[in-house]
Amino acid sequence: MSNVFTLLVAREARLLFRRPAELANPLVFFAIVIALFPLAVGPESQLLQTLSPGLIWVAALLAVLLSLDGMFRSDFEDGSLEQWVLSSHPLALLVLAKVLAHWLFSGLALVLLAPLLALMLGLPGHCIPVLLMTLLLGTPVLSLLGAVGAALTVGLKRGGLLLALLILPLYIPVLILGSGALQASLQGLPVVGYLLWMASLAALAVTLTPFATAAGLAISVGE
Amino acid sequence: MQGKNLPPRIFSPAPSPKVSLSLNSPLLEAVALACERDWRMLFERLELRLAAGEMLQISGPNGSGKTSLLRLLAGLMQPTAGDVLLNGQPLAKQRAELARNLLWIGHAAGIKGLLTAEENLIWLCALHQPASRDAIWQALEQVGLRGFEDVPCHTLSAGQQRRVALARLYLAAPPLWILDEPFTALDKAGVAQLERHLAQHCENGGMVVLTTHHTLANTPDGYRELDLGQQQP
Amino acid sequence: MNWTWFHKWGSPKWFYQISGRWLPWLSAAAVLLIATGVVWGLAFAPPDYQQGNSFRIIYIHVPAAMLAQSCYVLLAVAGLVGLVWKMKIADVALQSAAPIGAWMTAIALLTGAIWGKPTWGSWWVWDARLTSMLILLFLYFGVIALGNAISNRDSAAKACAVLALVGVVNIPIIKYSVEWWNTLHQGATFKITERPAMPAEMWLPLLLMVLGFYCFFGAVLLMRMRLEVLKREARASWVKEEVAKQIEQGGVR
Amino acid sequence: MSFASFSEFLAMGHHGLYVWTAYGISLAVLALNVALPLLSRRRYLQEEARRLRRESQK
Repeated sequence: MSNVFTLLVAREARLLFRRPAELANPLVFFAIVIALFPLAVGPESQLLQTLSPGLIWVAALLAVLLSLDGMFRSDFEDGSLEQWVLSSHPLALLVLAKVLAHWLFSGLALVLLAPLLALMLGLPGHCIPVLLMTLLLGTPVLSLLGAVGAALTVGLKRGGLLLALLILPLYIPVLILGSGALQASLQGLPVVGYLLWMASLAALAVTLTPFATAAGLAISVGE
Repeated sequence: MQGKNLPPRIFSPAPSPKVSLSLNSPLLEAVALACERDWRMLFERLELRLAAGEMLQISGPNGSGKTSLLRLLAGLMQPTAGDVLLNGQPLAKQRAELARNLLWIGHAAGIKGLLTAEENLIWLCALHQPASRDAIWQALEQVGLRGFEDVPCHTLSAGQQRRVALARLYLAAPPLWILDEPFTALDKAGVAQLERHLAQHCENGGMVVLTTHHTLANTPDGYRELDLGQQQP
Repeated sequence: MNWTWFHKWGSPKWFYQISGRWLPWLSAAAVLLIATGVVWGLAFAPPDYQQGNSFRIIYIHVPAAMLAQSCYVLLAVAGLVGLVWKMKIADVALQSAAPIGAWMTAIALLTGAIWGKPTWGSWWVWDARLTSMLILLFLYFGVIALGNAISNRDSAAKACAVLALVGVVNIPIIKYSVEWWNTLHQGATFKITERPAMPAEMWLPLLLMVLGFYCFFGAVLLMRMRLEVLKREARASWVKEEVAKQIEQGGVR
Repeated sequence: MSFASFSEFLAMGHHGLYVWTAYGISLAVLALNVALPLLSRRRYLQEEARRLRRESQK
């Protein structure tokens, strides 16, 4: 069983590396959105620093959302999902492997790119570890929750916008906790409470969402 | 008298001596099956039984519900009414049992264009029935893909890609095969070879349910045809 | 006896007959309770010593907000029943209840905003309760949009059920995180609902209104569900008879 | 009765506009919620009646 898990992660990795553009697109999107904000609100560094926690998190949220639309689409179109559903392995396990692979290669890149953009927005250096920690705990939740929406909309012609509608409200706790932690660290307040909450959200998402995603995939395949 | 009302059924099969066998212990059964798509009833009160050694060809015009019926039988879709039974038990309650018995190749066969033929098969085997690397190479050779094992599938022709999917039939395979249009894109030799292989699988006690538009030249004893076009209420 | 068959085809008819008997009583109770509550709340309840007469808006706001929240729970429960026991009537309930819940959320938001103008001095304040309500409205929109986007109605019902279940697990998390966010940012000090020790002549009309709104919800839900059952079971003979009878009685042409 | 006169009741102590719009909009929405299913039921029955007539003519 764990064999299938590792095989699937490896297979997804192979697929992503053979089409690297799909990996790069959300990252470029992330950078562009961050660059748009100073242009919109003005280059004043004090203002940007105050806004930066929120800006980074909103941009990260949108970038993850953008990468999610295609998560199951090619698997749906080429019939792979039918094979998953009919396999004797639990669908939730396959889903978890898929999301893990997706996060490892798109979410993690986002986490690594974020400090650079944060420094450009004027976030002081002592906040960078907190930024990394919150993104490390938060982006998996975004991927896992987004997978539920992606599974439910995979069979629809124009699922992308609908996916955003379904999933963005569910992202709100992560957004609040993530940017809240950053703001706290900006003001020199303790952040451990936030991080613990985010960790428990991540644990909850890892245990529950794969089942919802699996149910969603079975519904979309059975349509 | 009858000729006036009913069109003559040219391809209706002669009653086979093995019919009694199918009454004994059908592996797969459909009871009063109905399928509705987009407010249109495709078929209703459909009954069928499939036991060891039988091959069922489902025919009918486009949109008559051939693929839907296959998907119902494979448990991918839920029927509007009626039940699909596996060994006499409802399908929905025995996913693991179904996975052991069923090999499904849909219209889209689950082959990734970015992966090589070998990588594709290794994954599909890991997902369903484990197979060794040697066995996979042998199967690829049998479907005439020797030398194409490590070429990305999107560079192969449509017929060759279909052959990659069909190579699963040459590996240690479960008894029940459900194939949606397996002959699509195959050349003449490929069609003949696949027909022989399917017939042989049935002679060995396997079961095949398939849809295809062409008339099979090589059929096993337990061959039957189900015409969904004539099944309309 | 095959019980799946019983569930699939047996329940709708039973539901249709029973609900036909309940509907008049529920409607009458809703009209009576809401009318009494409105008159009592508007004319007889004493004004609030801090907010004056604008507090009378809570007689609409609070019942609508309560209903909006419990309606989402109902969606999730119906979804669970539909997914686990394959009860078709639960699918119908899920998809019929979602628009009503969205309307109730809209009422709660609107009345909250109108109440906010004289109390806070602006139409919209990012108060924890109102913000949660806004998010709840988005969640309702998601369920409705997903249900409309999927053409196969069985799949649509199942997909909505999964979404509602994910949503209902999320709602407490959203609620607490929004409350936390609100206390961190020192939002509005007035809360529309938190008030110490309301006298009986203030909360009795509120109780009537809450009950009235629930009856109203039940009646509208039954109306929607009965129509949906007629549409879905159009092939069944009892539905054909019922539709013919309704056409004759209503003089529909 | 917490108001001395009808005009005071309408004025709601300077908050009349807010109170009455809130109640007005809410009752309108409630009425809409009742009307929508009734209308769609009527439309459905009309469709069915037309279909039945079409079929009986055949």
